[in-house]
Amino acid sequence: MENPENVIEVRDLEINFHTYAGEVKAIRDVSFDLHKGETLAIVGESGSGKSVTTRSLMGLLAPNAEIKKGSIMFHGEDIIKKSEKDMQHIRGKDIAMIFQDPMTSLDPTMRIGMQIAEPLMKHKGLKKKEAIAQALEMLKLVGITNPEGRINDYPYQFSGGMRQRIVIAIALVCYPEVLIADEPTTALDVTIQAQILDLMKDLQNRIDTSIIFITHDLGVVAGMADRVAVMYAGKIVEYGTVDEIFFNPQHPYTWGLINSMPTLDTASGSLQAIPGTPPDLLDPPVGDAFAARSDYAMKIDTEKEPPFFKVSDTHYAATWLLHPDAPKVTPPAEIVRRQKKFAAMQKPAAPFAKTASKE
Amino acid sequence: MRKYLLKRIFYLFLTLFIVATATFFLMKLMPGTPLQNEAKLTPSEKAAILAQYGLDKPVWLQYFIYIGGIFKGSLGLSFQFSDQAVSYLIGSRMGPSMQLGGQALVVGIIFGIILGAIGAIRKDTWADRLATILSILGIAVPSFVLAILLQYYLGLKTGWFPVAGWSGFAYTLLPTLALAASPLAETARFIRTDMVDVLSSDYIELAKAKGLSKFGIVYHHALRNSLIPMVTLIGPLAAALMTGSMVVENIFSVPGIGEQFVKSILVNDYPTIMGVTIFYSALLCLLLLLTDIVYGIIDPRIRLSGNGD
Amino acid sequence: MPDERKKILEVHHLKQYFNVGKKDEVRAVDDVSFDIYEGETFGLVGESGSGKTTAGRAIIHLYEPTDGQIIFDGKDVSKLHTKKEMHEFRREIQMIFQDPYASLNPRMKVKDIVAEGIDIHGLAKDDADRTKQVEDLLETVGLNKDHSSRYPHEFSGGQRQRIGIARALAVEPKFIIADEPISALDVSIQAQVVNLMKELQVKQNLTYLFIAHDLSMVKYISDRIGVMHYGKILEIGPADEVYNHPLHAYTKSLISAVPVPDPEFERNRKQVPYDESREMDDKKRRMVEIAPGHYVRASEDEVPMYTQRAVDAGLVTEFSE
Amino acid sequence: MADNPKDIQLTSADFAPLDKQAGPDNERIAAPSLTFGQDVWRRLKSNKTAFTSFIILVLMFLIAFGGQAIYHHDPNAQEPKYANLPPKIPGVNIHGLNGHLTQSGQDVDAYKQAGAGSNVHYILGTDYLGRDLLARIMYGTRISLEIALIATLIDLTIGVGFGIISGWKGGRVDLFMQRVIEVLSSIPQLVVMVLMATAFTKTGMASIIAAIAITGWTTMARLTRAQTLQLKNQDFILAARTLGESAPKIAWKHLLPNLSSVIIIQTMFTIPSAIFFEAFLSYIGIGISSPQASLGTLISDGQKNFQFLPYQMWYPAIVLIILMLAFNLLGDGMRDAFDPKSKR
Amino acid sequence: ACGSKNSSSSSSKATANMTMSAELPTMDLSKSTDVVSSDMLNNTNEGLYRIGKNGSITPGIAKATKISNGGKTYTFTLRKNAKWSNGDKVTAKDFVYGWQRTVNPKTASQYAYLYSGIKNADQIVNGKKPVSSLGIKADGDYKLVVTLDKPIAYFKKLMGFVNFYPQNESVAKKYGSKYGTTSTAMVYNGPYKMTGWTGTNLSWTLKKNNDYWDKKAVKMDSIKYQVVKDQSTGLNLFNSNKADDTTLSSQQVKNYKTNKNYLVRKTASTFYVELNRKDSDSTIAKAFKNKKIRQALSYAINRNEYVKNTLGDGSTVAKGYVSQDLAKNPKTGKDFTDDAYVASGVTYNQAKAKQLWKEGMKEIGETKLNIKLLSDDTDGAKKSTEYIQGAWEKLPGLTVTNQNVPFKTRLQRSQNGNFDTVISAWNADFTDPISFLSLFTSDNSYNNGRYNSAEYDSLIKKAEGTDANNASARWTDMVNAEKQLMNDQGVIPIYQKAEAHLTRTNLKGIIWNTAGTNYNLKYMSVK
Ligand SMILES: Nc1ncnc2c1ncn2[C@@H]1O[C@H](COP(=O)(O)OP(=O)(O)OP(=O)(O)O)[C@@H](O)[C@H]1O
Ligand SMILES: Nc1ncnc2c1ncn2[C@@H]1O[C@H](COP(=O)(O)OP(=O)(O)OP(=O)(O)O)[C@@H](O)[C@H]1O
Ligand SMILES: [Mg+2]
Ligand SMILES: [Mg+2]
Repeated sequence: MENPENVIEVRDLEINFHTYAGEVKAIRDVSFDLHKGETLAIVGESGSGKSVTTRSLMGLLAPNAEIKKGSIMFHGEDIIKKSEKDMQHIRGKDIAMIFQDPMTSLDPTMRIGMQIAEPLMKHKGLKKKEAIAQALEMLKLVGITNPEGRINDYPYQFSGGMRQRIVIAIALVCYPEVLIADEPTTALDVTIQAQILDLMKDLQNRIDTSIIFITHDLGVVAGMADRVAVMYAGKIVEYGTVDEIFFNPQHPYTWGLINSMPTLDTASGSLQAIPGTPPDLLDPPVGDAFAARSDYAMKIDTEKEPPFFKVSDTHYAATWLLHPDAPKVTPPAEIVRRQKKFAAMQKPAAPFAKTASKE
Repeated sequence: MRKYLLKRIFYLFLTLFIVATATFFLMKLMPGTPLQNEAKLTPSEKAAILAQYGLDKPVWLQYFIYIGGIFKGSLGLSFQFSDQAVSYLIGSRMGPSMQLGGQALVVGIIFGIILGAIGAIRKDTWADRLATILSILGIAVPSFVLAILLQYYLGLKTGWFPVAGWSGFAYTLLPTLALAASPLAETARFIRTDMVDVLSSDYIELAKAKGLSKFGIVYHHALRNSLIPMVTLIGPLAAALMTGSMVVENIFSVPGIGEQFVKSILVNDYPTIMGVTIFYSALLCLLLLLTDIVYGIIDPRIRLSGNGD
Repeated sequence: MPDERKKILEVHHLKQYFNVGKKDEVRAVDDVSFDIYEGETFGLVGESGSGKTTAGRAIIHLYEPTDGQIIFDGKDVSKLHTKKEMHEFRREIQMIFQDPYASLNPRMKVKDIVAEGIDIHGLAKDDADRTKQVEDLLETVGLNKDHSSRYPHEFSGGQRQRIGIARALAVEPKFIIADEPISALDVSIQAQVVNLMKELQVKQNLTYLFIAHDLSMVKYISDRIGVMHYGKILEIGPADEVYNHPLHAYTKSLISAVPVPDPEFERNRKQVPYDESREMDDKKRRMVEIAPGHYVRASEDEVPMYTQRAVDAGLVTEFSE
Repeated sequence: MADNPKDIQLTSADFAPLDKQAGPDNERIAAPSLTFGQDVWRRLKSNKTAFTSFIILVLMFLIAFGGQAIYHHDPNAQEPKYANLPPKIPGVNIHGLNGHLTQSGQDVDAYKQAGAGSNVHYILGTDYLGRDLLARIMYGTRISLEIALIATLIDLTIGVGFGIISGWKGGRVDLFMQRVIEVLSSIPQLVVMVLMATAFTKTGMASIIAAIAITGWTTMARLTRAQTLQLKNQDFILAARTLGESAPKIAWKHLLPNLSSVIIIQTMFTIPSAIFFEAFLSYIGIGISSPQASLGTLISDGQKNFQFLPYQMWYPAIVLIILMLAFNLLGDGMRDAFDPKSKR
Repeated sequence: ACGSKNSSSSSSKATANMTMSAELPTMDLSKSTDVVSSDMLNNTNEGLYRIGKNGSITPGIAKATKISNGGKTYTFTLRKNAKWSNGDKVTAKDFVYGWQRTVNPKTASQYAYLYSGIKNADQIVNGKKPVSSLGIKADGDYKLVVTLDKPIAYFKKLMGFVNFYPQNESVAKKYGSKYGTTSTAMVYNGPYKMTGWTGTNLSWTLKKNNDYWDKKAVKMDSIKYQVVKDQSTGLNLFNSNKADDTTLSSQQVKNYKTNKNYLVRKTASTFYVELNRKDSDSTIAKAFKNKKIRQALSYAINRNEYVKNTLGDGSTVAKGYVSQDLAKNPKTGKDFTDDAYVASGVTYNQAKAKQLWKEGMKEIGETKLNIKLLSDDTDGAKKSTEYIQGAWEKLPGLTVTNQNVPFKTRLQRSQNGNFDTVISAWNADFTDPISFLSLFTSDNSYNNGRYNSAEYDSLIKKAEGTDANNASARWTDMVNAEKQLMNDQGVIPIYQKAEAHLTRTNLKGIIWNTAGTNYNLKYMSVK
């Protein structure tokens, strides 16, 4: 399965947390690839394991975490096996990260210029002066007006959106190969969010990094992602290109997600909520973890874990509904509508579908 | 900023005024006079002597004279040291106390920070536990016990340090050590708690994600952020060191103000007690004010105008 | 088109300033007027810090308004002087909070949280009645009675929010202020709460002031929408109209920024920038009814421009003026 | 990924739709239900240091308050002829526990010297009046703990009450109350002590407690005020207000329970500092008056003979140190246990 | 800083390091009230006489003395070679100035009462007469005439007391209110000069005074003083050779009793219990008026055991109310306490105590008595109260509550009669039994327990009046008075205070007196 196009290959990852109540099985057999230059979005409910997955890529798991199984290959080497020292050379340089809350992720007592320059000094061995000069460039790049005048300011002197730009500048200052953005805009207003997202897209084009983008806002995913992985209860339940996920979803959970959002067209009537709450990962249910909340659950779902069924070369989903013997079900109306649209999109320009999505 | 400062200074004087008034009247309630050998004087002799100290006047008049005196920098005459001005007494005894307090503060804070940082970085390891126990011992061992142990073992038994007295830097070492224990402990505990908090904050996470080494994270981010709130501790700590040194000064025969304060209490030298009380209060208030100002200056997040509560 | 429906809440020129007279004076709510009709949902949207929460809290009388009038059910709220009147008011108007973690006392059991209002207003005959009411309420919000003896920290965000709703419902209010009740929740859970609120509205004839910054959700749940910015309401109108044909430039910009879960749409999305300095000139502005029931905060010279926009959008015919 | 998922052989029964009612409960909470107290207790138990401290404290309380039921020696019974005898435990022949002393450089049997019969033995020796040191340490610990407990009670009533009112009322009331605290905390505790000693005409328990009562609660008041300021804008307090709850009830039902962690932690630090304050007063001679004894008086008495009768200082000092360590470590542990950040 | 390591190295300089347990509060001769200042002043200044060994009167500035007018006029001839350390001559005017300054109410001297008996002194102190009317006149530079109101038997001894030393007017005027507040704001005419005292610090030095008229007799070059309040510190300093003299605490005494440097210095200070005959509680007053009860309380105290085991600081069992080593029979040379010894007043006999107690209680018709024992809150006082409480409570039906209060409070309460029993202490100002005995005359304000005996009063009156010039008759009067007091058990003496010292044996020639100015270091030397 080794593919030179893949920057990162995650295989069979299993991560547990030791807690007083027992083992929290936070990541349960997760595999995925990150292609060069793409944006991979990971969506899923709170607690589904998005952050833990990406943190394992950085080697920044909490002390009570234990990687039970699996590998994370980066440039042919397994990150899991690397020492803390080696990881320090990768973090910030090859793999960088943007966190959710711009208000708290900057050191309140350090001038922002220095905060941006820090990775340069660490990884590129630059002198402070040179590093600050480059930091200034970076500030310009992320669209801070009057960067010369602001490079010596402290974080509290910036608004939330500005701070998030600075956080992005820090992440990008070493031109990392992989950028992990863990809900980078959740704390921001929609208008600012739109600006930040545009900025990220723009920067990605310039420095050609691969992005793993975590969010639970499907709208954001639709705008940002090339490919999407849907996580539920510590597992990836479906992955595919953004069009495939939005217009031809297969997993009932993905249906539920899309269905529970009002869109421009959802005029009235009621939203299709996913009932209940996600399972407790202390004691994950047997079979399909989503069964308890699914309208389409079948007996087998409570007995056996569904494997991935291939939908297309790029699209897989782990639901028994795709088993050839499974009865055909009608997805919710909204999904049917989307699938129709998908079919329409496929027919005339099937060969271009993929390129189109790449812009 | 100016307005804030003026307000603070006004409050400072208000506080001192209340303290002065309160202590004055409370002291008036206490028995005792400047008479050393009261047991041997006749009443008329006593009256004559009291008149010399102005103690024959009505209390309210004494009060106004006293408060008026404070504004002129006079705190009255000591009962214990005849004819010695309390202000002179305080002035001449302040030096050694300040020196010891200052040295102990520096020693305590430096080692406290080290101990606290080790505890926080190695949280929940044996190193943490050791640092915790060490620092708590600093508070748990009474200073008079620690002082006599130091004097006996490091002074007398080994002869490394002078046993007691006050004539040169060497004489300050043991008292400094004895005094430093509690600021060390408090600093260590403060830093540890604070740093544990800081280390779990988002910006430390970001620093980790930058690929900084553990040392880099602690040195560039965690330490600075824990040290800034530490400033708020230094004010009271410094004040406590000046007042708390009485035991140590007593044991090491240091001519300090703390030692004198206790003596004044034991011999009912009210002018000195009042004087020292006002002096302590002034010192404490001033240190707290300074602390706040310094805090405002060094913490970029806080602007003085903003925390005028 | 004069509205025949009953106004349950009238807000007239409400001002809520903080730290009045100090250097850090904040005009959190600055001359805001709007009405809410019985049985409807009024959505209030706006950026963070625009004063939505403050407005909500001022209405429920958690703050003493700096200026203006709040008339609830025909009574001026600031004139409720007796304890009894205030008590009554507190029963009729309730609030649901944004943060499901901060809004439940972590040291109280769910049943005591839900029953708090029942206890205060003495709505239960006896203990058994109290328990029954609590259980009914929990069932109403989709939880079961086993949950009543647990503590808040054991629940997920959505469940907590439903507990908060049960608490508000316990005193059988007429009017509920929901301050961003879903912003802290997962998308899939948001729908649960929104559906529940809609359901309750019908069943119990509730009126909502629904505060949010998520425009799509507001549009979905609201009958009318008010758009707030810098403590002022810039535009009020029927939800569909405001969403589909915004008149004010700020509303336009806000709506253009809302991400839509449709990759195709997103690929073609254009964000409309907004120049805030326009609001900052010293012109006198007031709410002007541009189209029926559709108000925009405008100065006299801007009115024609907005009218034109309304005409372009087909909201009014040219002659309606 | 799955090699050939389509090959998995399944029967049509497997695909039968699941009965919603019989299916798994989707609102289930798997974790056992823990009250706040249980949760704290659990975390405390898992913190070995804190738990050991807790056990030690319980033991010390038991011994201090109930020990005399087992060790029937009057702490005030004098036997001047047996003054200053070192510890002697029958059958133990370790220097320091066998009744021998080093006097003027010579090892002497102090018991023989004092003419004590072979049946006379004091486990921890005697003091200058020939009183049983073990009994006195037990008694002293009790007095020290009593002082600490009363100080704590005052802390709780005055400090917490003051803090809550100050924080809740805000504005002018708060400003005034803050000034009161400021003034009180800028008078040295020692001065207050002296004043109290005079007011009560003698030093002792009452004056020490009064001194602590006047100045000791300010920290508690500060902490509760700060916490109240934070809490009062919390949504659950606002919710209670919108329901029409009265201020005292809010304080009782909502503030206090949520302040409890701060209060308990601070208490863990108030207790040792009160014990310590008393010890310090004893050293300078204005502590508990005889024949009452506290750890402080015992240590400061012992301290004077430290070079010759080290046991007279060490034993009470060790008790004090253990007490201080235990309270502080327990306090630390409590803080960790109460702190939701360290929730695991 | 720490110069001569060991004073025994008798190289070029003779130095010694002494310790003091309290600060030096003043060097003003008129204002000295405490032992530290009186010791320092006694060695840096000199009056008409210097008190030598065993209270003997040795020459000072006075070369010759003439007593006339029935002991009411003293004419002193002063030596011409006496000089102040600033070079001025010591003249009769200096005495006149010094004395007048002390009695001047403006000076507020607290020892002016010692002048009582000198002509007009009392009136001057009370502001009724001008200072100049004091009975002291300079007749030229070297002749001094003192007039008394009545003969004072111990007048010469008084002259060795620092408050009667001469003072240099020009220096006193120059420094004004600063006079005597530092070692430099003072002038010296004694064996030593003081240096290094800032007025508030804890160390200073006595240096040989080269202007002293008898400087040949002075062997020490310097004597350093360090205030050490903690006795362990003192011992540690001694053991590290940083001090040549230190006082010992009881436990230290126990361990150093056999040390060659061990030395006990008795003081003219007796600790005794007073029983309040005017107690507000009539039962207690009644009880204390009963002699058997008073005696029972005395017999109950095992002074030996207490002094040895509990106090252990070198103090001795009181032989009576007047202290030992204070005064000797002018004829036989026997100590006053031997002449006036009444065994029953100070012995321990538990059986007898119980018996007397029972009888006494029966006489007053009570079975139970509840009394309070008042004392200071110092260490020693606490020990005493604890001990006495323990001892008394062995008497059937007696319960004792201890009250340890600050010194001044204790004084106030004793004087106001606000006590049941109180442990008091008295220390003599000068080496004469009258300094003790005058206290228990019925009208004395310090007779706290209100002991009232006409016999006693008349004996004291005789000793101070008619027999004042007759040494042996006066002696007999005083002995009888003491016996009377003891037979009545007017007070219950407990112990005589002593200081246990470690004083390096190579320090010679230190003269110690139990009363007045304790130390005379003029002849001190190191071997
Ligand atoms: N340190 C930890 N100890 C115990 N459990 C943990 C720890 N960190 C994460 N978990 C658990 O692992 C699971 C996955 O957490 P994760 O943070 O990856 O979720 P997420 O998908 O990022 O959610 P969110 O959208 O809320 O950020 C959750 O059930 C969480 O409770
Ligand atoms: N008690 C207060 N004291 C001072 N300023 C306040 C207070 N409450 C709110 N403000 C300020 O008033 C403004 C409006 O705040 P408000 O909370 O109403 O905004 P919001 O629209 O609810 O924002 P968000 O979407 O972030 O909840 C903000 O600038 C805020 O800082
Ligand atoms: Mg996450
Ligand atoms: Mg808000």
